[in-house]
Amino acid sequence: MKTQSLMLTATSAAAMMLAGASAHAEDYKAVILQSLTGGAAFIGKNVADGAVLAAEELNEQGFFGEGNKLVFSVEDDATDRTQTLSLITRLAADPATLMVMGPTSGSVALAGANVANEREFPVMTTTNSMEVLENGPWSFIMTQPASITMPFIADYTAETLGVETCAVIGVKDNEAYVALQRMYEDLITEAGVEIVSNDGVALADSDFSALATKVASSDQDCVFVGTPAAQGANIILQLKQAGLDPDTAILGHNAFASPTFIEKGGAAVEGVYLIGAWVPGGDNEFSSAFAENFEEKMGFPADEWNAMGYSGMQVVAHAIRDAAEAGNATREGVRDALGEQKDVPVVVGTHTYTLDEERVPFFGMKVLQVKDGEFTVAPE
Amino acid sequence: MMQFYLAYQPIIDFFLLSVGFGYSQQIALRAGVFSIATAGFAALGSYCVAILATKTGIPIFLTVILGTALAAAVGGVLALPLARLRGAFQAIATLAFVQIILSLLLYGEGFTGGALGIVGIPREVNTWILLAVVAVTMYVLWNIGRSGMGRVFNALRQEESVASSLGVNIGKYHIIAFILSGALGGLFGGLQSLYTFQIEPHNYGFAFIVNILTVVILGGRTTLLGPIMGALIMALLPEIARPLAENRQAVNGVILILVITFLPNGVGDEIVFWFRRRKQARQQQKRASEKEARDAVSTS
Amino acid sequence: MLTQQILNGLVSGSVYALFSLGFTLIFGVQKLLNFAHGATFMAGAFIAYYCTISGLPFVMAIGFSMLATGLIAILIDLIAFRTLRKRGNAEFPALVSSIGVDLILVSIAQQVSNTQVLNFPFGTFPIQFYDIFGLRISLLQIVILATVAVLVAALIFYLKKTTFGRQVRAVATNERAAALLGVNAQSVYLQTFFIAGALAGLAGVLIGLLFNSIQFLMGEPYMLRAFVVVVIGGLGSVQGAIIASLMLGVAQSLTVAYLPSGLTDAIIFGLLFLVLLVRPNGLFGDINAVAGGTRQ
Amino acid sequence: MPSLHLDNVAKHFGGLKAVDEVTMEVRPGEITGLIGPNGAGKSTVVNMISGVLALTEGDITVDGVSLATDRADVVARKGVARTFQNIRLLPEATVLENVLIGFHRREEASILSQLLGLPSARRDTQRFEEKAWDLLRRFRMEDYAEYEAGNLAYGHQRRVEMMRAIAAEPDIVLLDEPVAGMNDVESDELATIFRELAESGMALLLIEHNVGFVTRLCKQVYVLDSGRMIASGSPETVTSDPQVIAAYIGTSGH
Repeated sequence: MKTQSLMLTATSAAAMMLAGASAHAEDYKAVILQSLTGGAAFIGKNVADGAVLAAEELNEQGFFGEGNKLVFSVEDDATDRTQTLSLITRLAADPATLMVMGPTSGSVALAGANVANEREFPVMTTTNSMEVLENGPWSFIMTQPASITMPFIADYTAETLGVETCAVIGVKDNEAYVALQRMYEDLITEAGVEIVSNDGVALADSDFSALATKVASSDQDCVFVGTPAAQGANIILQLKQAGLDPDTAILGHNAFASPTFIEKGGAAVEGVYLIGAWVPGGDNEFSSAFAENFEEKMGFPADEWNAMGYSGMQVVAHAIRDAAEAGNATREGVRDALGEQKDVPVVVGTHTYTLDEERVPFFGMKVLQVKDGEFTVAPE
Repeated sequence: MMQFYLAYQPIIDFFLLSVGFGYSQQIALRAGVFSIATAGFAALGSYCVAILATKTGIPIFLTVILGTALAAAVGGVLALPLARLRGAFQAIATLAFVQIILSLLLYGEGFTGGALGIVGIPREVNTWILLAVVAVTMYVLWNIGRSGMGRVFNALRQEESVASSLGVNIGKYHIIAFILSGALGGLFGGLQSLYTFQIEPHNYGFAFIVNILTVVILGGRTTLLGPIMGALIMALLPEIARPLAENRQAVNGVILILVITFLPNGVGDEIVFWFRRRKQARQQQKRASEKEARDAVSTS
Repeated sequence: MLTQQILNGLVSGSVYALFSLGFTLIFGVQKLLNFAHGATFMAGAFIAYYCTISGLPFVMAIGFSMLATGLIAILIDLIAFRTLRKRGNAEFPALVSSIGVDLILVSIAQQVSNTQVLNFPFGTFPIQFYDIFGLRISLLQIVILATVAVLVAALIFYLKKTTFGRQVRAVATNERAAALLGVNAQSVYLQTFFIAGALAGLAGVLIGLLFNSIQFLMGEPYMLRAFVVVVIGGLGSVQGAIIASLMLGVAQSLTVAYLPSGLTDAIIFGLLFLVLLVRPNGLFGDINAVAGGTRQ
Repeated sequence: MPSLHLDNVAKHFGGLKAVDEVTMEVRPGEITGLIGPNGAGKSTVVNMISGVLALTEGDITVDGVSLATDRADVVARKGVARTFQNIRLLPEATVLENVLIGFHRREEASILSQLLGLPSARRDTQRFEEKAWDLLRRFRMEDYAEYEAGNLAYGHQRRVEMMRAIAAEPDIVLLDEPVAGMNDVESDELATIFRELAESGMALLLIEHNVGFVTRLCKQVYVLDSGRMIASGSPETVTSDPQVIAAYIGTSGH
């Protein structure tokens, strides 16, 4: 297997050093706490799946040194804030647990961050909300905030495609999507694009006939659809069925970077532009190997969130190992190590993951386009 | 003990908040009002407190009072159109009320933060404050139970025509019930937002309605012990049944069906009724033996 | 665009009608709100989807799905309503237990689908568009309008002209009197639940097909819409439900098209409040929901 | 003490004249009887007086003050109490609680003092409880005070209804078939209580299917048949009226 041979070479030196440092086998305990059920399950479940695969692989490769391993368990907060609070409080009360990878996003992430800071317990939340960082030194975010990701697609809209008018369709009842959409609107307005209409749908909606007719019968150069993949594909399908001018550029953000998008949208999503940290199928040796291993294990191809979970676990593992190597495998040690991670090899973006001084993650984005039913890197 | 409190403190707090919302739901049902508006009241109270606490310098305790007053007032106004409705129509209309509140919260972005909600609410509430507020609430509800108002509520629930034949102005007491339900919903909604740092409309959706309804159905619709037992079971269940994590919703559903079918009064009410019956039996026994003694004296 | 939007609204509204008819039928006969109706609708879409992807011809998948949702509805009656009905005064308890059933069905669907949004494979139904008088209408929309029209007509005929219809109306008016006349109320209940379930199942399939989306939560918005429909139309009134469904469909299309989006729900539920204020029994309702000391 | 007047009262349901052109008077200190065969419209009359049904025509007054358009609770607060033909108790409440609710319109404590449990609210409850026990003893129901009303025997349930109706000392009491289903001993006991109530100055309207019971108690009897008043006067006059005899024989084939 490609991954493992690669990882072994990458880590064997470190592993040997570690073996010398620690005389006896160590267990490092961490918990993957995500929303496996409830409203954010479409993120949390996928992140957890990716993270579990990464943790298993790393243990198999002896990443933490001879005999050492990461002991991890997966917990579900059901996207319920009270359950998040109670789970993190309880996990914090167990001194052996070094950190939590999670919770997922939105109110559960913020609530989790708050308890974590109160109890001085490191958490790596999946969200990209800066408020989690502002909450205190113990809470981290795993995904890049909108201020880093959205310029990629906004610049592409305004400069590369050169559009002048745009219709925006977003989700009105999910804070993460609203934040991305707002950022996009601000950026393109700044770049001189006029927003001609702005509509919000609910996550549970599927009847877009009225909306599609409205947008299709008005005049604009581009339509931005800021929704989850399956829903976005469906909106685009209904837009096309309502007779949207085929020359109109359709754009979306990184939520579209999922095999689901192409599967649900079929021919209708041909030519759609999007940004993705994850190029499905992988775009270098490490990420292709991940794609292969993931599909083999799970039976379906990895999507953006699977890849994020996998990458996030790489960062977590590096931090824990760094802390252990520094002889400080404590919560404080892990927290400090987490904040200092630089150029960790990951399967997303430009393949390295770095946290800056403000602990904001950066790993890059790619503008993609659907071509012949596949994601390809969009023409510059 | 301290260790236990630290590990389980959020569960205890969650339990206390549920008890509060449970009483808001219960007071309506107790007066025969088929309302599920508690979610809407809670949303009003929590948003009022959150907005005032983050955007103005008003003292925190005052924001809670204002939130409570707002929800109570809205409850009173809501009662006016609902006074003419009964049963299923009341349930649907209150559900519509909750939907309207939620969509306005989503829509009024500049003011409510839309789907993002409001963040950075100061955390001013702890277990002891919650405990104190629940205790005061229980004292007031206890007074209601022993006063004419409680008797009227019982009458309205069981047989409305009897109440009106005795001079009870049904509309007036429905308004009182809605105001009380609104006040309690708003009060605990406000406390909740001072507890969780962040609120969003989603917190007061269908899941909230179902949870609070479950608390009251499971616990009982008439006694003070009802919501306490209901909230206790609801708080402990996810802890006990964590292995069933993915089935939690289904477990909730099964509980609702089983309890309403086989224990229609709820766990808490049944316990209270059992003690009450036992007391009655004792008193009757006592009276019977006294009578026997009297008879024995008079015949001798 | 206005006529196109009205057409969109009528198509959506006709599916609401299919959904709401079963709901209002159950209320008309039993005076109980079946909150699990939305989950039955969702189950219809799910069953047809899994039948289709396992190779069953689509028409058979629809038939099988309607049969299955009819049986699910009967099961709902047996589990959630039967015992409570016997005890009497079941209005509130039945609502609660049907919420319980709803939670269970949704939870099963969530696990079966792994929270993913599903859709019928491309080509399940031919995508064909016609331009008539400047209106863009798809073959699927035409088929849906026709199906709903035929089914509604058949249902009205069934209720008004057949023995079963008379029995249903007898039980709806007075169960005890109906029993004295030799009507088996139990069998009427089972039949109405079956019809209601099958209609909801079909509505689920059609919605899943029309909007390319099947997911475990799809019943919830339709359930809320059904409340609006049956209240405006009058709980228990078949004609009222149909008219109110079409009105709702059109009103919704028009609010999306011409008013600030995001307010649609507030407007629709606000409308419901207004109707209740003016006519507590709904626009076409004849049931006596009003009480409370006023002279009659 | 006020008296109750019905002046040319009518109730039509669509084309059906359930009650038509009924004029009668219920005087204080007396028991007035209203009899008639099943379906004669007796309960319709009670429901119109007590504010459940709207009048099609006519007027109902207490001492010249009309209550024809008042809601049921307003009628009750004006001093008109009633019992129900098909017994309506609070089934989950005890007998004592059922009687206590009868004192509703004598409540003095404000809502706020009830919420806060102030002394005035407690005094109300205390006062009512004492009076309720007096009533229980008078109706020989004190042993059943703690029973759930829904579990009582039929005759006892009737007594609870009556205690509840007279608890707040109304001026006028409408008794809708109070002795239906009781044996002779029980109805005699009640008859004594009715006489005492009348002697204390109340105006009692006794609605009965059973002619014998009414003629024994009442000074003035009205007879309804098919919604119309066919006779009125002393028990002797009424029972010898050929129209009344015909109505009873014609309709009661049992």
